[in-house]
Amino acid sequence: MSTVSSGHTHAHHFESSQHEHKAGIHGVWLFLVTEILMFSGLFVAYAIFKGVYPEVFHEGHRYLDWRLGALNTVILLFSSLTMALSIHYIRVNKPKAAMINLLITIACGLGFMIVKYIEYNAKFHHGLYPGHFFTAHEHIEHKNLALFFSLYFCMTGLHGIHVLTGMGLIGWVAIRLKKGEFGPHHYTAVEGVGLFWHLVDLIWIYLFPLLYLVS
Amino acid sequence: MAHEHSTDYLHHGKGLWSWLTTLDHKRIGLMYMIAILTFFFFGGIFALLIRLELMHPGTQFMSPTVYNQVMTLHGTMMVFMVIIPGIPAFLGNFVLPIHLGAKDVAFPRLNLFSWYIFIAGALIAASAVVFGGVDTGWTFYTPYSIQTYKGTVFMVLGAFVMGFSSILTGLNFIVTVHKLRAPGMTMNRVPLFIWSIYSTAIIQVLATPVLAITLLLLVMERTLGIGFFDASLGGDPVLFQHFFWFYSHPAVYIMILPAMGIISELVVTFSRKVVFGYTAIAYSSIGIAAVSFLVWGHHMFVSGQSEFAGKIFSFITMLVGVPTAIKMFNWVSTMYKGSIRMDSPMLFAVGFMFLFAIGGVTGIFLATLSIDVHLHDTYFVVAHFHYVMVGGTLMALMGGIYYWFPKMFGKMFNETLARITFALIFLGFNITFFPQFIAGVQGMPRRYQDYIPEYEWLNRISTIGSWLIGAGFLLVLYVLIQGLRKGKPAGPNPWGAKTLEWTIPSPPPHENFTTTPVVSGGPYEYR
Amino acid sequence: MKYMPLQASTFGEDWDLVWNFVLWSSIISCIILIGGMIYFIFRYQRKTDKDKTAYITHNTFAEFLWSFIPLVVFMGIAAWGWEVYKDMRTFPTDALEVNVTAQKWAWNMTYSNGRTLTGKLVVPVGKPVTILLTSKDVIHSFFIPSFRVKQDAVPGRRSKLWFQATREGNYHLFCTEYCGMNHSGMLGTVSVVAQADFDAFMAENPNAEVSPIELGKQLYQQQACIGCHTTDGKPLVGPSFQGIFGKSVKIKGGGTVTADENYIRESILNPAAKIVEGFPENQMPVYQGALNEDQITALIEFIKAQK
Amino acid sequence: MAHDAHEIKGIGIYLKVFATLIVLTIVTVAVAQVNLGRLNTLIAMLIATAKALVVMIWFMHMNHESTLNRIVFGTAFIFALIFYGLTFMDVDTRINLQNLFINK
Repeated sequence: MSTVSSGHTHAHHFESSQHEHKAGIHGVWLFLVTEILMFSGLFVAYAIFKGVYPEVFHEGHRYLDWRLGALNTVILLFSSLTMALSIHYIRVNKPKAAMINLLITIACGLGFMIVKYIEYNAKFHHGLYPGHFFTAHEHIEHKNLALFFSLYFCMTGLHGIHVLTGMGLIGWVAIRLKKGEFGPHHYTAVEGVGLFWHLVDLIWIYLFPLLYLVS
Repeated sequence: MAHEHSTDYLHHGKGLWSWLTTLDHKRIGLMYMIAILTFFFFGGIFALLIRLELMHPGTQFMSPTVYNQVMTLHGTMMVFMVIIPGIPAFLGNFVLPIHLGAKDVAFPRLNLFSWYIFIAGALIAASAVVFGGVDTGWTFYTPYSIQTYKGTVFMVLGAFVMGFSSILTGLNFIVTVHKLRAPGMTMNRVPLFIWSIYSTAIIQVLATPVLAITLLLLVMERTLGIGFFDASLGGDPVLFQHFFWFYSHPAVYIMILPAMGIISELVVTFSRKVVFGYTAIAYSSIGIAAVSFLVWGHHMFVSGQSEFAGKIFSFITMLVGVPTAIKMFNWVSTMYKGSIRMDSPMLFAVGFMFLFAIGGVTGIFLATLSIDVHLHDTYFVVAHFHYVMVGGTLMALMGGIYYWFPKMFGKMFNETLARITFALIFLGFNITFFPQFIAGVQGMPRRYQDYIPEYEWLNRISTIGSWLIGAGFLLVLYVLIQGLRKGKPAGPNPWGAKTLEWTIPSPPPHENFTTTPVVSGGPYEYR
Repeated sequence: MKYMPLQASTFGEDWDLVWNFVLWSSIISCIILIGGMIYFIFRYQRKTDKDKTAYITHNTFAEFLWSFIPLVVFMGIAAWGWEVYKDMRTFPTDALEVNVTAQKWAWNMTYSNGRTLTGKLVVPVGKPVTILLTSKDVIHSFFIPSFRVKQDAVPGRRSKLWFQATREGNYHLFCTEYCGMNHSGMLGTVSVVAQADFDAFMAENPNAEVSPIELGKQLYQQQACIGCHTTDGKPLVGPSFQGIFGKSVKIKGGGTVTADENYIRESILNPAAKIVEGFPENQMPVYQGALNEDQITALIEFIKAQK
Repeated sequence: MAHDAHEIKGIGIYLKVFATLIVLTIVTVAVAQVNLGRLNTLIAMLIATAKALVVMIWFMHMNHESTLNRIVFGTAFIFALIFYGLTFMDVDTRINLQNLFINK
């Protein structure tokens, strides 16, 4: 078995580590494609139901606090910046600066999840649960409001799972960085995780106006 | 490391553990083979049971409750566990890197991981039987799937997990085709099997994620009652059908495209002639893959979809017929002025073309709006997709297994018996499924445990045919095992084929090629 | 050979024309393809292992022909299919309207005068009929082979189809969308009768005095109770009605209950409340709002009478 | 053995990109406070797309990425649009939508 690629050697079926890097990043892009199509299902459901029940969506968005949404947008955008910076620092061989930026990224992810937690809590407090746990039937104007919150929880929930996954992956590359496994010419994993993190940001960029702003 | 190059992949590492942890694409391919043949065995048993129950009207030995579960298990197993992974994950894994002149797929660990995901998904799906059963049919239409047995959740989760195996295999193959071709192996020199697997992989990567989210939403629908597909909560059951068929129609091409690739290889090798219209066959694969995403609505002509949508979908569906026709005509043209030998793989290839022609033209019936109104969800549809899936994909899979068997194991099977298996399967298939076209035209709906007496004679013929198919596949098993145990040494190139896998010993060495091959011409240069 | 079901609606003729065109063009193309293939197999059989073969890589003109000709034929078929389909979907304004509600596992027809029927549709010959479809529980599909019509009945949605019968007689009505256990038993009859007979049918007074037990029996059949509950003691999907009244039964999740009027009423209105041990859940539709008080009473009387 | 076809520049570009994104976020929030009817959705989506493009080009280095990867990533959006487009085509053309949804 000569396929184990530790340190800076490349697996036996590649010509060079550059070849391996290109194949790896290509694989990550393809993976991002699958992520986008997976989320597309939710976006299509959103668009179709918004077409059928515009008034429900109008009522639903009033229950969401756009300030918290905007705060989360800024947090995620900032984490995207630090993620990009950490790759930059690895490439100019400044592992310490890269490490700090990775840790800030994780912290931002954590901050995002805390804000999400506060938001979810407020919804639950009003009985605005997803699906048949929805209990706020007395106060609402439109009977299918539960549908909006099902969409809200599915979309932000799946996105939240991706944020958590991203945090885990960043933690993993941070540990490998500490072990000195990355250098200016060997940073495929960090770049791949970075692409994933930017995609998570990208999806939020659409979720924010769709859920919090559009009326 | 010199000693490693001298052993073939079967003897490179010993014991079960060396197989379970292998990163060798050839071994992973064989592991898929074992899993898939096992599932195929069970799926086949279910099929025979279904036919036996339907031999006469009324209940024979399966109550409606049991019948519906057996019918569902047959469908889900055959679709998600046999036909979708069948050719790409098994033969694709074995052949694709060698065809490209590569030592392995791009991500060997991911490849092994995909196999484990596949097995895990299959086990979760199978556990549905224990946890309350599942009787939705393989389509999981809402709202029935929301209301029926609890086992549905496990089956849906199993299909969800197996979907990831499919996605990752497709991703792996795309990167391999893009990045690991041998020097000189340009895209217009790769064998046609690669083109078909490549097109399949594109569909797997683009469509399967939508299946994932659809099934996830279905699970949420059952556990949380999110209401997207439940009319009583304001949702739309027809929307589920859009979601489901956005994946499942392209999935039909995940099933048939790899089969077409195998047929291209077989026809060329056994006609000993350069392929006719390489470019047309190659690009028609990509064409089918692309158009397959635009036609899903033809499953929904009577579902409450709008007339306008039905019209658009009907016209686009007809477009799929064109690249398919191109392939058929080009294969027949390849045989023109060839030097044809009807060895068992070629018999299956010819059988494929015969059955796929019928399967294909009946697809045109179903794509025609007004005709489909009558034929939708009748036995005509059942016969049509069995002609394509069994008559197409399984015939090609059998041809592929016989064709690459000497390469996989270095041994030859009993040719006479192999030809008999073809005769049994081909005859049995036609006897089983042709009457179903007539039953369908006469209006017999599908998924019926019982039927009115008018249809009895057709069903009786059909059931008798199914026994022939069953006998044929049992004989296949015998031929393969006998070949493994007592087969004569095959030599590196028993069929006189031209593609790269036949330039290396049988069975191939662990690293495929001791020196990376350099390619200087097309794949089928018979001059 | 008589392989097609009788054509008994105005769509039959046009439909069969398209069908025959597609059928014969399919047969011809299959003969060309398969025939050519079989001819080549024999004509170009391998003679020696050193046979030389022609080196023909492609022929642009031939390939253009066999892509372009199928394309034209396919588009023509699609256009023709659409023309016939358009007639099927263009609804006449003077049609007789019948509301059809599907449920597990029965077809309920309601006429404009309130007349209801289960499993049987009576329509006049030579007059357009529009069927307005919906479903109580899951998706079903309304299919009359002899009329060449089919449409899904979707819960929470209304869909429709129309036809004009051309021959008197009885025709099959199938459910073609898988709907669970008794899917294959969800059959019906379409009875096409002369206008005069139809008028007489409509004039019959369905609300004539009948005894509660008799009414209960009718409901037992119309509301599809009969699909799951026998009266001969054999359990099916649900318990048999024979001798059930007054009996003490074990229920799921522990405990027993006496099958008295109240229990039966509850089980009709909200079947999930107390399921008898050994029977599946979620099989019976909820009848809350579907039956009035008289009807429930009649059903209870009917069950009482099954000793 | 440098993987990177592009030379490494300073971090200035990243900071500029971040500033742009923040400005666009403020704009989209501000526009949402004004009721413009159907235009609101359109503008919000346009701004979101602009932000997405900025992230893709500079954070995800699309500007230095190979053509192949650009095609691959673009394909995802094309097929997501097909998914939406054809589903919407059906729902939008169902006659009297109001009547179809009984629960509305």
